[in-house]
Amino acid sequence: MFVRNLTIAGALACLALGLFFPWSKTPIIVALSFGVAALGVGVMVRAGQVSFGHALYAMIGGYAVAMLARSFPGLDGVVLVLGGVLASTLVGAVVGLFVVRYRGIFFGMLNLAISMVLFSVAGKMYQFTGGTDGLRVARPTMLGISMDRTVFETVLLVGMIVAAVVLGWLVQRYFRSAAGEALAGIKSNETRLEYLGLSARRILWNGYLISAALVGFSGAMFGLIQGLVTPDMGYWIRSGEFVFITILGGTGHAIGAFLGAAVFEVVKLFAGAYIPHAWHMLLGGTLILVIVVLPGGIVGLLPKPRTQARRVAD
Amino acid sequence: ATKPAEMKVGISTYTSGSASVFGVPGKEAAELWIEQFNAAGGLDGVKLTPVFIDEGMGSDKVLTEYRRLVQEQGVNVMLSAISSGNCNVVAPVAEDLKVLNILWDCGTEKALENKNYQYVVRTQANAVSEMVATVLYLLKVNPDFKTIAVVNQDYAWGRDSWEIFRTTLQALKPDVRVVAEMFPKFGAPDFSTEITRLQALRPDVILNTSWGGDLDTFARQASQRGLARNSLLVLPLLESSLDRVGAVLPDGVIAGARGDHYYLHPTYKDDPKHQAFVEAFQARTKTNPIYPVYHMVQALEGMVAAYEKAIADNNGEWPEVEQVAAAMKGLEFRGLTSPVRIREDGQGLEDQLLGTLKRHDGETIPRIDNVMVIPADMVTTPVGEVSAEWIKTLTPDILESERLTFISQ
Amino acid sequence: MEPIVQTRDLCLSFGAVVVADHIDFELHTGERLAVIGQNGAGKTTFINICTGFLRPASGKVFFDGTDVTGMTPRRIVRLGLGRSFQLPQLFLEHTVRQCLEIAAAGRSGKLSFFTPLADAVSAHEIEHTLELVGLRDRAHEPASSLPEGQRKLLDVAMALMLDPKLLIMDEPTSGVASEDKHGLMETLMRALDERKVTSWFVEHDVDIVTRYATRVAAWIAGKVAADGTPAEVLANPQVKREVLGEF
Amino acid sequence: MLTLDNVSVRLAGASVLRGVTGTLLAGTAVAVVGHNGAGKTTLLRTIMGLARAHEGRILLGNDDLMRWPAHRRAGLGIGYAPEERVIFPTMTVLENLRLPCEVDRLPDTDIQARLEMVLDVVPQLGDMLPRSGAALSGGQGKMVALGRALMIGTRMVLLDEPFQGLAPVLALQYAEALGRLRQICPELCIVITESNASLLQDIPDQTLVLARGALVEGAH
Amino acid sequence: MNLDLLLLAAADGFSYAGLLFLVALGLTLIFGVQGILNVAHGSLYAFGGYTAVSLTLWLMAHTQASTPLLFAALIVAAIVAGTVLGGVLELLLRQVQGKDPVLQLLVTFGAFLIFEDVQKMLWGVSPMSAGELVGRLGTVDLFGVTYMAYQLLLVPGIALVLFLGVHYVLRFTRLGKQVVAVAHNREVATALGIDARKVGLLTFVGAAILGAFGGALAAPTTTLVPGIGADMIVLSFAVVATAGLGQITGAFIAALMIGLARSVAVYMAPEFDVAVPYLIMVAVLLIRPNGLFVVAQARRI
Ligand SMILES: Nc1ncnc2c1ncn2[C@@H]1O[C@H](COP(=O)(O)OP(=O)(O)OP(=O)(O)O)[C@@H](O)[C@H]1O
Ligand SMILES: Nc1ncnc2c1ncn2[C@@H]1O[C@H](COP(=O)(O)OP(=O)(O)OP(=O)(O)O)[C@@H](O)[C@H]1O
Ligand SMILES: CC(C)C[C@H](N)C(=O)O
Ligand SMILES: [Mg+2]
Ligand SMILES: [Mg+2]
Repeated sequence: MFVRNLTIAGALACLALGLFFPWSKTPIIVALSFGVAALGVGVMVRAGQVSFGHALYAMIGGYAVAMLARSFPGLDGVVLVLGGVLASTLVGAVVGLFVVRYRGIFFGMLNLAISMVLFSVAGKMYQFTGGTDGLRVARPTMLGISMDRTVFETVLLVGMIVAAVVLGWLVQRYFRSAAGEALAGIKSNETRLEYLGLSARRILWNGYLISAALVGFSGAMFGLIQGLVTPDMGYWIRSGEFVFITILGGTGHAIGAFLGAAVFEVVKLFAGAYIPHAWHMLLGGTLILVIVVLPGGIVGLLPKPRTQARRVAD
Repeated sequence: ATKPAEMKVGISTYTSGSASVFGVPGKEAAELWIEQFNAAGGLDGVKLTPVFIDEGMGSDKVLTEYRRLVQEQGVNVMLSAISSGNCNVVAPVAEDLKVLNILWDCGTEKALENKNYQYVVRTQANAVSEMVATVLYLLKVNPDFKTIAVVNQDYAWGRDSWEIFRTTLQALKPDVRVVAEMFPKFGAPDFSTEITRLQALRPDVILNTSWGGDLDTFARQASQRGLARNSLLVLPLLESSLDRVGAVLPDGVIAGARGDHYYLHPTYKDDPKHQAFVEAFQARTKTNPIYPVYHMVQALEGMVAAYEKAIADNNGEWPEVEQVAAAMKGLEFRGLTSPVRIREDGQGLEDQLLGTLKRHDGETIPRIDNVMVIPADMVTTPVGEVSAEWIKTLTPDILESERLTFISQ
Repeated sequence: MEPIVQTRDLCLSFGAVVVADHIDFELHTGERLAVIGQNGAGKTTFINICTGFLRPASGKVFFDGTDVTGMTPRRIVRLGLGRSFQLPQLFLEHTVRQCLEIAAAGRSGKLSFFTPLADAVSAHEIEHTLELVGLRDRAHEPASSLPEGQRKLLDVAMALMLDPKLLIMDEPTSGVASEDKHGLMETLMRALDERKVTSWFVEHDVDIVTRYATRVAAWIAGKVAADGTPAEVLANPQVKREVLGEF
Repeated sequence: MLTLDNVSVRLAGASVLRGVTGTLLAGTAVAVVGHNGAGKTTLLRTIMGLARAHEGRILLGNDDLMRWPAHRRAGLGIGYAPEERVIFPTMTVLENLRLPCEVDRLPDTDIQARLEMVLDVVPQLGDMLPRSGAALSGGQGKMVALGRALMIGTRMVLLDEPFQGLAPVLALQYAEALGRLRQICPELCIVITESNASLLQDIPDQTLVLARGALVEGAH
Repeated sequence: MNLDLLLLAAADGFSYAGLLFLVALGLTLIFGVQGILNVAHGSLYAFGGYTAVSLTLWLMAHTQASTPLLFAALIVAAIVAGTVLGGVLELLLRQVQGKDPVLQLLVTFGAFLIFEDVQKMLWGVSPMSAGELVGRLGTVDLFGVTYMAYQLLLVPGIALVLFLGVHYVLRFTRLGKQVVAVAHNREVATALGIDARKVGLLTFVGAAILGAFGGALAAPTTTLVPGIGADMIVLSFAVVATAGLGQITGAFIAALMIGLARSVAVYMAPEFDVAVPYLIMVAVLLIRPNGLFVVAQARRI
């Protein structure tokens, strides 16, 4: 209930802000796309696995959009985004087969390594990827309508808000579903899963697909609004930021990702305005503070639903 | 339009990262020039305020910041960018946002060629003029070399400039063999392995069009390891690093300045306007001006000239940005060195200065000597043509042209 | 009738410790086997091998007629095996109820991605099992908050949710208060009989063995030293000496 | 020697020891029996300071152990042989044995002396000394762990499930070693945990039975 | 590519591997003892480098700067940077002791972000370098190719010495044995009278100094710019993961593999020189899921 109101309030706030301060549309869309990415990373964190390479999927989503737009001019924006999601999901499916065999540090490191491979290849394959300069994404039509900048941005904003809400809701459903709870089971006891006749790897792989798709979507949207995709989208620092947002928001509830993203953006804006050369510092400080004082992340502060009754020492 | 109280000018340059050694002087030049200009009454009474963007943050952050300046701060003239990568990125966006964007330093010809933008112009030459000129000079001073290797930065400029250089060479001296093409990443901190490979290959000529910290590092490591002993180094952007690395470089290295910019320019070193600015700059920064300084001034002079023309055409009224953009085309103005003309396609025509390092008695820093100033029209793709094609039409007899003459200091 | 579990010449050792020493063993449907033996004799390890958690160095394992040697536990479980553990294996971050729900949901092999867990399983069935192991009043507490004894019960209950053909329990009553032990075994065994589940449990407590087992096997240093009716085995001199420690 | 006064321990929310009270006398062998998970290991870990008691006191002689940080307690003459042996694989058996004394900065002569004593108690160690700690069977590991505990444990040694995983023959040797130990150091207080009391046969003078973390009066 | 080209590549590979190893060594030590993957280790590399440059420049300005003095400056720089940052990190990590390793890792990530800005504040954002020492040590010719003695001999030499040194310390000194004990089993080590906390702090600072020394050694040959730390840390992650976490010899081998592979790549497949280390890591982990030098053991149930 509380969460629902919070969601509605948040969505409206984004919309209002975007309409009254047109320049803020882009930042808001970017923030939301980071939220969606964190949502994806959060899926892995539910299983106790932290990926330091998920920005890879944002990069793939983005480049897919850019390359499609380049090789098939006139392709509709919606199609491009779908293309981006598809691409990242496919890569996720393949990479997933391999990484779900690893846990903990190795899971994190492997994702990191794979993302670094693609990051550096993207930076080198000048002919295909535009190298470190990246690729431009010309503004596409949306649902067949070609529009000028301001309209386009508004459409994207609305689309992004809706997408964020829907995805958040779906992911929350997933967290509470059998598959989702089993996923969380990987964190506490894989042996038991095996002895329930369930394949931990299979469950984790499904989760991995979902997270790749989500992050891919965020990348695709990021590419569209920026009109530019660069390898930096896949650099490990970006992955780190995603994890950062995830932990900041907490994985107790899907909305955490967006709360995290909001705080992240606010901190960044604040720092940018008042201590421009120390925004990393502020971010780092916030992260450490959150970890020390509320390990459950921001959602830890939300009123608890019944099923998560506090633990009692017998 | 109504005349504003002050006019913000957005300027993107490198103020962080390895390229900042190149970008910061540009920034200082802008500040100095604008101070002087405002002191002298400003633009039809309007004072200019520069707002800087750091290209060192990477393209997508630059873009975000660029949009913010235009959409939030309402800036409508942008000087951007140094990096060709960024130029390719901002040009279309400028067109989209309807702001006048002056490409103030970047080289890639692709940013403008056949794009017929309304709002985007370049107040200096492009990679084609710069590279063709370099080849001409190289062939003049060293007509018969057999092998060449290249070490360029891995981004638009490094790639495009090599592409042009290679095609030009093929047209003018087809028998040269390319023995290695290396593209270390932009801002690479160390070139040891590349240098080892070059030493193993011993090419007659080594081309390196990099700049900023990258060029410094390469020049330092190369001369420490005596790379110049077996190969002729051709560094078309050396002028911009000369004061920092000149001391370690041997005489004989071929140096360029992307345009005819050199504070010891044989024809302009005593020109009052040039001299005055050079002194002011030296006084302010304790360093000699390098060519980004000249490009910055050129961009600002061009912008102002265009505004004045537009105001005149607009019978005294403050012009719309479209009018200014229009005024830019066909504009003829002078920065600190040779005059520049902006063609109807927005591309500037700028002569090219190249020379060879030579120490004058007792100096630790060599000078650029045996200078040749190559006229822009000889080495620039005509309007509407595609550079890649045009270059192929060049023939060796261009080398015989009597317009190619050496001036020595 | 054919055995539900059968091993042929099973061997495994950890470094120098031989934990399974050429074991040929059969368990038949309907039996209630109690396994006794010293610590470290290899009882748990034998279970681990039979259930696919460990690979034997040599030898074969058959479950319900199929050769399951080297299969993953998951696939053997799918053939109708349930197992509880000496050290309870729980989803410590889930509530007691959720632990059982996950078990029930897993039974079908297909997990829904959308329906909430609670709606995906029969509430009545969960209630009934909670009742059976007396965890009803702690249903909504995280499993991590249970004392060792109740962890054991939950552990067994999760295995039970799969309604398996064979239920293997590794020391189901260790850690359970001695006064509750018998009550627990009573209900467990009744439940197993209702469901016609063959059972095999490791137990150190002799009177529980005598009371509830139809057959006893004594493990010593990786070998089945004695196998037969409780009376026979408990009377076996080697067993007396090395397992029960009587003279 | 060692007095436990209403010691209670809680681990990860589960209370593992509940008001354990008892006295362990010098020169006695005390068996702590109880099923898996009864709290035996935790009791020993609490004495060593590896688990924190949230109430109660532990007195060694008459100074309060709780005031000593875990790493200082070995220095007080308490040796500990953990349940899962933990012999450092990159060191030789000899190094493993000497380690606690070296950490305690004992002069080399004393170390030698103690080593002699330990070899008297556990002669099997003699020919293992140069071997790598990695190359030991479970049983041998137990032996080394015992030896290592004796090296530093001048007042008491805590042996956690020494017989677990020991083949009967090794178990016999181990029991004999304990017998010798009692002759050689009559003053030593030996604490042995075991989840299967019958294995101890006649070693202990006193038996504490733990069930669900609480002491049950009288042996079973 | 023919044999002597390979040798030439190897020569570059060694000096690169040397630096890589120093950083990875620190990283793997910390992991071995604290079980923490220290993301901020890259900052140590950067700070070591910058401190070295500042110190060198100062010496050049205020003394005759004899060669030994310049070399000493590198060591001092490493010790200063390592001790300060290492100390700060250790204090931060105390706050999350015993918490989920992921949280601990993120704390170091937070610290990394902070250090990035501190570095920019202290040394600015324009490139810095102090190549003096390299010039002093002169050049060596190999197959007619001129190398800087500093890169060809000194750096790999030092790396080798430190490798053997660390081995010796861990194997034969009392402190070393305590470190090993704590790394293998913190709890039992404590029971044997080892002050795991103190040992932890010492290793942490020691490891930090190693990381910083990597930076200090790199300073004379490379140009320092913001972000080198970030690039270095991922590389050394690759080394450490390839080797198997906590494996020192492993780290040494892995650093060599990666260093060589990378410089060979510059000859044969320049597009991939950056990707090569990670490709190697992925390949290795495919075959040995816990890295070259680690064997997994079954979980007890
Ligand atoms: N770190 C821990 N966190 C939570 N519970 C723990 C922890 N360590 C032990 N326990 C629980 O405390 C209880 C006592 O454990 P302990 O190891 O002392 O039993 P034990 O008598 O030694 O058993 P065993 O005979 O198997 O050695 C067990 O139920 C165990 O699950
Ligand atoms: N994964 C393992 N790695 C090494 N040794 C092991 C492993 N699992 C068990 N062991 C050893 O194998 C022997 C048999 O262990 P197991 O758990 O089967 O004994 P058990 O009969 O179940 O004893 P308990 O009655 O205490 O449960 C023991 O010595 C144990 O230490
Ligand atoms: C500094 C200049 C050489 C930059 C180069 N012209 C480019 O386009 O990036
Ligand atoms: Mg067992
Ligand atoms: Mg125990």
